[in-house]
Amino acid sequence: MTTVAATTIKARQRPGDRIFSSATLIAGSLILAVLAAVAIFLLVESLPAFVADPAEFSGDTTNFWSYVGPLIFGTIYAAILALIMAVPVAIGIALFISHFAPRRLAQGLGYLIDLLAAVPSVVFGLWGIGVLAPLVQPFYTNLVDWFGWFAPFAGPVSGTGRTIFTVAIVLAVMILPIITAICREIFLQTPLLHEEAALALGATRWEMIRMAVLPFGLPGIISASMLGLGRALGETMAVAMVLSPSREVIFQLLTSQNSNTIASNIALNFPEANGVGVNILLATGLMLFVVTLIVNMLARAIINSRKAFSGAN
Amino acid sequence: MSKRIEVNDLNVYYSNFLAVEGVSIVIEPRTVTAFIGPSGCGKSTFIRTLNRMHEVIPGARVEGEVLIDGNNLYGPGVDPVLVRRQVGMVFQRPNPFPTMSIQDNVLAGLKLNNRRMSKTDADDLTEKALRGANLWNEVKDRLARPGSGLSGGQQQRLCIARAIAVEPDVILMDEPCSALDPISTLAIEDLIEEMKSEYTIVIVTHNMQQASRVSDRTAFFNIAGTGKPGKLIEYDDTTTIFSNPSVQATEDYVSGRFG
Amino acid sequence: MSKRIEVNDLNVYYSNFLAVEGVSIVIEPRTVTAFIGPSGCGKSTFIRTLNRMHEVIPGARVEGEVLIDGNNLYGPGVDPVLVRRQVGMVFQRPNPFPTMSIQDNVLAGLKLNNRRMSKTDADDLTEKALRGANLWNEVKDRLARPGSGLSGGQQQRLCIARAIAVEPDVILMDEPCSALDPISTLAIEDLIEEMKSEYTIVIVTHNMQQASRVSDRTAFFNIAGTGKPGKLIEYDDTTTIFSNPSVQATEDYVSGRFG
Amino acid sequence: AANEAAPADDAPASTLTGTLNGAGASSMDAAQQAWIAGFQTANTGVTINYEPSGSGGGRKAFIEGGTDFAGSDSYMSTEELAGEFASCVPGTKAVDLPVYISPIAVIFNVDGVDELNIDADTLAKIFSGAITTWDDAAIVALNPDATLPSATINAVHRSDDSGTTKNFTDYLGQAAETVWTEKASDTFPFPGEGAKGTSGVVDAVTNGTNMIGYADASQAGDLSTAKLQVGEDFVAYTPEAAAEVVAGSPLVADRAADDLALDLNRKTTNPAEYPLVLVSYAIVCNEYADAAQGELVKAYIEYIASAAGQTVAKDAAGVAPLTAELEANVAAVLATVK
Amino acid sequence: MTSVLDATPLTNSLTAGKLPRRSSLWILLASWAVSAAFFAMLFLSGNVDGFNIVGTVVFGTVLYCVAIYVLSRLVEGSRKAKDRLMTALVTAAFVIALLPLVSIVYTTVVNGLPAFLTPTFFTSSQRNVVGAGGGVLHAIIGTLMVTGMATLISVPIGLLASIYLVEYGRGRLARAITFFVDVMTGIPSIVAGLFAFALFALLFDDPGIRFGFGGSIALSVLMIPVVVRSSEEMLKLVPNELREAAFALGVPKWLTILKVVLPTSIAGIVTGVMLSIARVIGETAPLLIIAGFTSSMNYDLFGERMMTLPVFVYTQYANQGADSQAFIDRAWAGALTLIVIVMVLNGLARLIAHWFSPKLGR
Ligand SMILES: Nc1ncnc2c1ncn2[C@@H]1O[C@H](COP(=O)(O)OP(=O)(O)OP(=O)(O)O)[C@@H](O)[C@H]1O
Ligand SMILES: Nc1ncnc2c1ncn2[C@@H]1O[C@H](COP(=O)(O)OP(=O)(O)OP(=O)(O)O)[C@@H](O)[C@H]1O
Ligand SMILES: [Mg+2]
Ligand SMILES: [Mg+2]
Repeated sequence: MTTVAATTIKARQRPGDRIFSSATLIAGSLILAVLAAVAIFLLVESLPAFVADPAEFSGDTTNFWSYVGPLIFGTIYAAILALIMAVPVAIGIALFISHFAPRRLAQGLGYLIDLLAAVPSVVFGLWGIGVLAPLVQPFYTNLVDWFGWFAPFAGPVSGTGRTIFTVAIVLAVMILPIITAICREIFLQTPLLHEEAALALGATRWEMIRMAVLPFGLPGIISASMLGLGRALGETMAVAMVLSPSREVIFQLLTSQNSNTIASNIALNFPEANGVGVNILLATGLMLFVVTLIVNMLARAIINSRKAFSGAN
Repeated sequence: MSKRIEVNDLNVYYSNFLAVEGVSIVIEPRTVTAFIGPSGCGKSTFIRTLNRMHEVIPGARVEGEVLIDGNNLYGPGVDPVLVRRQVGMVFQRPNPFPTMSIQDNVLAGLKLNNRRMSKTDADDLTEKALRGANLWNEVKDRLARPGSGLSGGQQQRLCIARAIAVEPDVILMDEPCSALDPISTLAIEDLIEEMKSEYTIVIVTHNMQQASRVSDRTAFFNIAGTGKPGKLIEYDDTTTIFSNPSVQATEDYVSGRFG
Repeated sequence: MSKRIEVNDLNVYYSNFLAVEGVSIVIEPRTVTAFIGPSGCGKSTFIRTLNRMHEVIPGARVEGEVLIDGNNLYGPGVDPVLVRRQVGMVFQRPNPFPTMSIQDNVLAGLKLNNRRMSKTDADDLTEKALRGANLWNEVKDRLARPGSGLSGGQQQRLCIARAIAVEPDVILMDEPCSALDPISTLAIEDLIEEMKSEYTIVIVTHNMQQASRVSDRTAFFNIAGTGKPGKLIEYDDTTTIFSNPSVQATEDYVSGRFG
Repeated sequence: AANEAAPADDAPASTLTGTLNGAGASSMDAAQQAWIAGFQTANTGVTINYEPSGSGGGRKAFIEGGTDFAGSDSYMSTEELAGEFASCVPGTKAVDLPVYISPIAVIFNVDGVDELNIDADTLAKIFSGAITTWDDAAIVALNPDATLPSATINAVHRSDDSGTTKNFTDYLGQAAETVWTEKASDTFPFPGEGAKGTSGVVDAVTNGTNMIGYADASQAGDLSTAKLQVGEDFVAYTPEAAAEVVAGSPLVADRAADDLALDLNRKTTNPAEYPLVLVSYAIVCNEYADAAQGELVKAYIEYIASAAGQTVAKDAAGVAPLTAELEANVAAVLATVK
Repeated sequence: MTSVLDATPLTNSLTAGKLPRRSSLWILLASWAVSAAFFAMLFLSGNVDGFNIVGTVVFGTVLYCVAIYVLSRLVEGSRKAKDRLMTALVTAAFVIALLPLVSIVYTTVVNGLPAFLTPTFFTSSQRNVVGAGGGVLHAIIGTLMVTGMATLISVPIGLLASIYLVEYGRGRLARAITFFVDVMTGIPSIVAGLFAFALFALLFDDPGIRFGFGGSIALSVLMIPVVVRSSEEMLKLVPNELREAAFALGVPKWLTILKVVLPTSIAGIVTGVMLSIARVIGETAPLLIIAGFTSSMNYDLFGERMMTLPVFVYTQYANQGADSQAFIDRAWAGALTLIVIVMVLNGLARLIAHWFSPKLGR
């Protein structure tokens, strides 16, 4: 008996486990490898840009940093504006679906919002030019007339409405479904226990959400926002089609002079680029990479600083 | 502060399923009342109707009336939020808010009404509630730590502290000790004993010994079979229920002396 | 089928935190052994080392040896999966698989391991396990329904059925009745009584009465204070532990007669 | 697909087979698709793909050997000509062959204004931002009969680099050299409203108010177009006027004789000519490394430069055909392509 | 409480201050009416052309939020008022999101239907089509093949990686992957295209390389992070007790993951996969660079240029011929097709998720 038992608990190697865990490890490493490959590709292609001849840069810029500076600014500006608009609305929608709408309705409503995710970015571009920009232009005129003293709303107003603010609206609509979908799943997972605890203390529905749902979902909300931000930072075609770009750092939201975004600038200039011009464009891509890296580091830092208070366990 | 609860012919539904039928019961102020009965007989369902937590579940509803000091909880225009302020609740599984510190957990209910509390007021209230829940000594050095870092028994007492911090009139407890070890259980039973002088307390328990130890009056619920509604079978002084019940089913159940 | 368990000088760690220290114990085949002790003394931690479930937690590890019929579970080259097939476990909270029907839950141990089985074999095995867990009559008409539709007590018995369906030698139960009502508790205690003839059973309980009702031998664990490791204080026949313990701490604890 | 069914028996017999890949100016796409359709119909064994990836991109791909020919809104630069051509026999070069002429229209959308006369200086001032309102004295002087609003001018330029911009700025730089001091470039040198692609500019002008912009005339659609001052007259763009200025332009100096790059005469004062035009080129090898591909390219470009090909492009893309003289020149060069 | 002694049920102390039922609905209608009146006056006074519906709804909704807050605050107190305000805002958020959705779908349908309904649209390619007519079959096939291949590549990799992160990964490698996956979400699509192009141009030593599979690779770069992120979040939500239950039955880890963890979280994972498909199926820039452009059918993912719907839409819009309306019609119809495809996929995915997801009792 003893010897039999000894063999029965001693490991025969378990190939399934080995294969599976190595597969997951390989998949994980593959992602790192792809990313490293993209990074190396960008880095190698970028190097000539840093030492490029001043004449290679169009306009008044004479070196890479003065060229890329306004682009970085524009990219972040547009993405942040989009995020500021999209995140509260997305949280609102997710809450509406998870905690306010009648349950039967909620499913269908979720599907409706997912529909937005199905709209290709070209269509967002077409819609932005053809529908949104003409629609908001009169409002811009009013804003500039009334609030022109406030720097971001200073004139002269754009005649077409194709400003960075419109771009931010388009981006916000684009990233809305991603953030909404993830927030929704997370809000639905809030432990009933904690929701009931809040209600039993005499909290109204909103107070219950503030006490139990939002804090519990915070890390998830940040993750979702990061996904959305990533998309907003990297969106190419819609921005290229909608924005009326220029080459400076411009804070005004409603004029036809707007800082361009990196991705859109690449799309606009790549087809005609040659020689070092291509390297310069790819170097701006590298900068976007670095920006994303930094933004994500900040987000991680925020999540980690609240780890002890996270809903886990 | 404590209040009298009077329930008249209450039917409780989950959508179309009648879970509890025709309960009428009067609970006097400053007493401890225990609900006992087999699983699924509707104890939890019923106790949750006493502070309108029942309706949190989609499709759930009641018929009949629950009067607290003569005011019908289910009257037209009654605000469930106000009801729940006056009737606190402690759940079976301790559920401190994991995202809050111990102190914030205690003050969670208070902060709802009283946004601007001075630091000293807040500290005083925290201490009072935690002392009331017999937890002060164990946590006084780590009020800023997350509440989820405590042991199960401590967490449960934290929840009690949180419930009494808002100074309700009635406290409902749904199997508050079932997840706890005997020492924590004892602590909570002692607590109930003390709180009795100020609050009306209703407790659901599976533990006959516990019911006989802590309660003044006991209500026995039973159910005829799955799918049938639960009913209040007998309601009397605890000593009577355990020594000399008038219904055979009650005697069968309590004489099992399980738990 | 049952086996003898021998633990020699076992230390159990969570990362660097020593949770249980220096336990040596011998559990005879075909007996029921109860672990009692205050919350946090390491009962759950210790019982989980008996089928290597402990190491599922990141950073957890043990020192010392656990012999099952003389084979060291923690010896080199031992496959924890095989260990767990021989040493089954039932948890405090019933946890049937929500994606599976009742029958699939019972057969989970086999099906999840890709074991092929004829339909009749499967049906026979299901019936046998469910009868063994005293659940057959209640669910025989709805084997294809989801397991999560059952009551708590039924779910717990379903988990027991699932555990015995793989025919282990030892069954570990960590507070299997704490979420259950007295009737379900009784059903499970009866079950333990029956299973004893075939299996070696180890049960953690907070309930002194339960320990004295079902177990042959009882181990009392205690802890000196928070942050200190739990220790095995006394291990003896159940009657001795409850009537005439040799250590003062044991007497203090069991004479509390809580629970 | 239904339209790609096997050729009917009575289809014109052609011995050509294979796949031809080209890339280049996106503005040429419409014309290319029409030519491709015509050529593929006649030669059912051939598939031609034209990728509208931009003139620069197209030239680069061709030079690197990625495609068999390029379509470009501007002829090859001297540096490009100096280098190697991967598709061609080593040591041989490629040539620029005009394939059509596209007038560039100055489009506008101003309330109450249907017709607009403009001269190069004023146009330059508008696009450089020196003139900012529609009722500026300079514009009023040119349009005494129009009721011009006192609104801000919103001048739209291409936000992407493009041959259209290069030709537009080249025109301004030559015809209004005192005002427009920037050199011709793919990138528009001044601030203002930018829009991506011809359709972007057209959309911006259509959807905005008090707008003006420049776009390939074929895309002007329903928008009003301005007349340019040439000599003493105001000339609207017409295919004939566009062809006329091309006919009057010399070849670029210092190039191989068979390179038909044109040095457009922007400063013309002949009112029969419309000087704001763009000439699109096909760029092909003199001698292909892969002779079979060379044969295909030759056949295809021959078709393009034929009268039939020119008509197809005119109908499908709205561009102006080459003059008969240019057609003949192209044919002559093609005859030497291998 | 002063009313404690007041035991007459008539004056129920628990009803203190409450707006009558349905009052919020009436207030909403009233706000819209006021706002409509305002805009109607503006319209009649001739200052603006056209009656502004969007303005009416937006302004009316804002008015409602203010009105309900003020009224509730006066009658019901500040907490209740805040609750009502937030309810109004959350609902408004939903409506706000519907506005662009409705606008986009409406625009696409209205503009897209003419060409969408032509008989050849789904049976033809653009080969040899000049001016109006032709179809998008080549682009539909291309999109399905390129995106399908991208899905085949990304979903296993992404899912396995997320399994690694949740079930196996500890320590530095896992942290690095988590972190860099986030960074990867920020790669602009055009850079992904350039990367894929550079990669294959180098591998095959062909500076003009164009093929569908390259497009799949470019899309995978964009897709993988979305799959990993969403799957990771969903896997994390599977309770540990289910894993432990399976381990305790002597089920090896890999089978536990395959048969317990994945089925339990399948609904969320499918949602994530759908999101990731939707994320890339509409990409234009990278496909233009590496999958190329053609008017003809091509069923071979590994050879020659392959058309895709977004590229089709973009080029039809950007490079219009003389009959520009035909091009614009086709562009919108292509967009409509793309949206319909994603909708159908989404519906299918939801069905799949429904079949596999946990059956909760009752
Ligand atoms: N959310 C729900 N929806 C539908 N039916 C429910 C719900 N919760 C409970 N029930 C049903 O209502 C009846 C009473 O359940 P309840 O939880 O009140 O019993 P209990 O006496 O508290 O049991 P236990 O002792 O197990 O806690 C049971 O038949 C149960 O199945
Ligand atoms: N996952 C874990 N990581 C770190 N420490 C743990 C973990 N689980 C338990 N501990 C600690 O180990 C000690 C023993 O815990 P254990 O859960 O074994 O106690 P127990 O006797 O089962 O208590 P209870 O009766 O409350 O179930 C406690 O101090 C506890 O805080
Ligand atoms: Mg209950
Ligand atoms: Mg335990």
